[in-house]
Amino acid sequence: MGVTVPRTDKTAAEAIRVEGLRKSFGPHEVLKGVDLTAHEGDVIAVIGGSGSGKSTMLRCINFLETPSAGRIVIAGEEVRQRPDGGGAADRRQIERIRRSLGMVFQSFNLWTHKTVLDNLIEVPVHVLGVSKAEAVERAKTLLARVGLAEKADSYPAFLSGGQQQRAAIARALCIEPRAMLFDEPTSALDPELVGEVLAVIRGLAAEGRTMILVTHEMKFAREVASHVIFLANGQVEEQGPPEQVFGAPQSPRLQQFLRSVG
Amino acid sequence: MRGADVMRGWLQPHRIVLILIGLGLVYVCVTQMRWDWLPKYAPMMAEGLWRTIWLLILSSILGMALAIPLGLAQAAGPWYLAKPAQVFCTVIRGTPLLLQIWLLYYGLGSLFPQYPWIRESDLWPILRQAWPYALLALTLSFAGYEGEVMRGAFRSVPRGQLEAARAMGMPRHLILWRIWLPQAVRAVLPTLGGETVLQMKATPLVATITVVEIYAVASRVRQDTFIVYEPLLLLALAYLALAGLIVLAFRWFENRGPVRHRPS
Amino acid sequence: METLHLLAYSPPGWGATLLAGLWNSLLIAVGAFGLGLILGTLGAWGKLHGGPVTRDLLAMYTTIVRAVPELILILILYFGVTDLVNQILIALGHERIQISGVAAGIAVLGVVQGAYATEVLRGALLAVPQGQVEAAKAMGMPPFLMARRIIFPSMLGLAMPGLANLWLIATKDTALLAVVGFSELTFATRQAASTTKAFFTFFMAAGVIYLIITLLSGWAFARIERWARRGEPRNAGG
Amino acid sequence: MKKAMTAALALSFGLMAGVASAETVKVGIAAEAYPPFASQDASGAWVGWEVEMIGAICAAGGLTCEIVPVAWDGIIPALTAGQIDAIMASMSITEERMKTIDFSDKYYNTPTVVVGTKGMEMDATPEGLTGKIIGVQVSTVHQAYVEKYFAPVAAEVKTYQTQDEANQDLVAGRIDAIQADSIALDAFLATPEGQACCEVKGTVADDPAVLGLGVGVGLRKGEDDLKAAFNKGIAGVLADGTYDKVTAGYFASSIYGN
Repeated sequence: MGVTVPRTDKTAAEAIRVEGLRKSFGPHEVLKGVDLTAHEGDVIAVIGGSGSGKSTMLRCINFLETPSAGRIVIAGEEVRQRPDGGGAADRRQIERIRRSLGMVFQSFNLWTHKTVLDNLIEVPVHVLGVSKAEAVERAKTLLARVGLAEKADSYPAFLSGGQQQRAAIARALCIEPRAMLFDEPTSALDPELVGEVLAVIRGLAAEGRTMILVTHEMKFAREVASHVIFLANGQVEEQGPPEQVFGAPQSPRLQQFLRSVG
Repeated sequence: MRGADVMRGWLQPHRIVLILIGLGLVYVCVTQMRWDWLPKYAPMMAEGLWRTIWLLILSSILGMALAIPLGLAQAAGPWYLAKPAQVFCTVIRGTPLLLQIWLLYYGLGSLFPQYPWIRESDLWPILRQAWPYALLALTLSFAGYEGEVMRGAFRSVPRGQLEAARAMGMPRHLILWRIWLPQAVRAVLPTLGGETVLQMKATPLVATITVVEIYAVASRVRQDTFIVYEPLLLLALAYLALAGLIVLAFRWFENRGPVRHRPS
Repeated sequence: METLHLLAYSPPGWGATLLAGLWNSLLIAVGAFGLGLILGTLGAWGKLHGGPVTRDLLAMYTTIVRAVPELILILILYFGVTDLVNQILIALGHERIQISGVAAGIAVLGVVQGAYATEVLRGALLAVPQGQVEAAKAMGMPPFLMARRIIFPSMLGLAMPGLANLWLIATKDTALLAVVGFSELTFATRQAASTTKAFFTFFMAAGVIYLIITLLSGWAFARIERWARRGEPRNAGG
Repeated sequence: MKKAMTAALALSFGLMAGVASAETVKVGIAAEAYPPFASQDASGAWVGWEVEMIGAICAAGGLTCEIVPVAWDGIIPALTAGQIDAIMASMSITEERMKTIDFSDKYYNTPTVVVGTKGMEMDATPEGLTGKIIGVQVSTVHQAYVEKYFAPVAAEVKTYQTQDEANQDLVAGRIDAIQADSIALDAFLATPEGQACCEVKGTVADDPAVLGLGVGVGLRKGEDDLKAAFNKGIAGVLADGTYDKVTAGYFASSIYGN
């Protein structure tokens, strides 16, 4: 299924490719064969109603959920899976691949027993072997970028939701990922805090970072995405450039969905 | 899980193997160990078991009756009631029961010769026996632990419910009796079974002050016959069965209570 | 009381003997608590991630140990385990070994503590928010590092009240070793009391010592818990 | 974590492997005080006639001995389980015990008496003790004797972990009489409490099948070398006068018996 979007640079290298992804929870099949390709510099927005499988799809990309079937290829390297479908076959490979994908969660998931700064330097220092001074310096730069320089020594629980999510984005950036995965990054936030987080994501998009963004913010998706995918019932119902998907929706399902989110 | 599901849950292949191994062990225990003492001591053991049971039941009921005012005093009482109650609970919970039992039995006993009138009083036939001290020590211990639990339970009842009752002009004792206490008791009910098992586990300590309950009988068998493991194994089995009965009894009791709708 | 001089440190006071008993009690309590933590960690891990056989065996272990009085377990393990170890050694052609009272006490109480610790740690492990683990996974943390740097620290605060309780049980359970004649604090107290007939003085003194241990460790555990929960907003204690 | 586990294992094995050198004989005594034979003084040291005698007999038998206090209640299992190698805890040589363990020759033998509350009408016969509450130390020959002769007529027989506790309950008035070794009870009657409350009511009729053939060293069956060494030690202290010298420090006359 070729992706033909004007803003997508097809000549750029492939960053993420998903092929024939299926996922069942018990008897319930959530994903029924999803394909998706993100090239370097793509910003792909995934939209759809609740239960459409968009979060599950995102979590299958870095194997937080184990796909029931299908292939995941990150930067040309396929994730080797156990033949019985029990997950990634090679723990070291999946760990290395995960470190090339920065994930941002709906509920932030900052480590509550560590200060913001310690959250940022945890993986660089203890997994990547970066020197502590270097990691701290880099973390401080990133915190300044997301506007949290003065919160470095606070514990996450003492921050507002918006501040926590900005810190979580900075944490994901700390491992210098090739691509970013956003799992509904603003849906746990109070409405007045959404803007500050979107501003940070907008900045990252403008930098040309590769991103897959699962979101409910239609206006934002239309603004930053290079490509939009509408999931319904575990399948890609419709996709295309944002102007097309939002401006001239083809399928009745998408039309109804866009009316309902207004 | 009900009926067939329960059976299927139990009869997984590894369970069957484990059960067979268990039955094998039981068979070895029955055939290879010495049980010839059993007929002679069985009546004594039954009597001892009965003594354990009534000590447990009586001390739990009395202890709980004492725990309610102790908890209430700490949760809502004026300081001159709250403080002593708190000290009592701390002291009971902070010292070994064995020490408390010995203090009550031998400590008080050492005072009798100094105060001859004690032996002339009408209470002497009771005071000279060991079980009142055992019962007292177990009761105070249970009261100390449960007093702490009740304090939390009284505090856990939402303030708003009490305010609603007050707003409707309910008198204080009625609020306590009809609103506060029932909810507090219901809050501790799920943990009470476990607490009673703990109380059961404390009962053998009274054997050290000459109360002949089931542990004392088993010790007696060991001392008479020099058979060590068999009486202890039987004893462990008896306590396991007793613990099982306690848990079942409380579950039955809980299910009979009003149905509670708990979030999640 | 006219018998207070019996508490003096040196003879005719029994102070030194009581303190030696206290030292034994603390040694066993610390050892048993530590052994219990090790067994509890293994047990909790086994209950959550072990195979069906492991889980069934662990369920039997925790059920039996928590339903049978400690005193009986102490007697069974005290006589039985020593006997078993020696029979195995002799069968293998070795000499009998002497299992010291302290080692036996630690082993016995440690096994009991392990059963309770299994449940405490299992509960705490289950209570660690899944998101904390996922965030670490998503960043490619290896399992052992994740256990050490993320899971263990965040379960510490949750496990602390249960562990504090276990420690208090450990200190008080050492008194049960008095019944097998091991010279810990309660036994030393009884020895002193029955020799001098000053029952009240000695039992009270021992009670005060236990109480001091309880209060001190309560204070220490509260501090550790506050430290372990340093990342959480101070919601009303209690 | 792995390191901590290894350390803990090493520590526990280190503690357990307080492996005694083969020559050291672990002599078990009752951990509970049994004056004047064995009790602890205020400094925690063990003192008494039997404690001195252990030293003397071991020396004369060419043994290196170490005293290990064990709960009286579990002293025979402790011997058979190998926690101790010998029992010297005023344990009478009886048929019943011979089924489980072995004994050396006797090293003392004293009569058995009944002590009761002053002024209370009783003697050391079943008739005299009818309706009385009798206290006795658990797993002793005295318990066996009381069960056989007095239990059918007594109001109650109470058993105690230690003789001291039985004495204490007699002082408190919870029981009317106790039966025990005459020496042990003499020592009790010499204390102010004993003097104030109680007196000897008489010596019980002898029954060697129950009361035994005197006090000997309890040994595991089949350890004949050790038994021979203890017998040699006992004979030695009797022959060279050590026995009488030690005894003179505690008692007015010999307690070896006939």
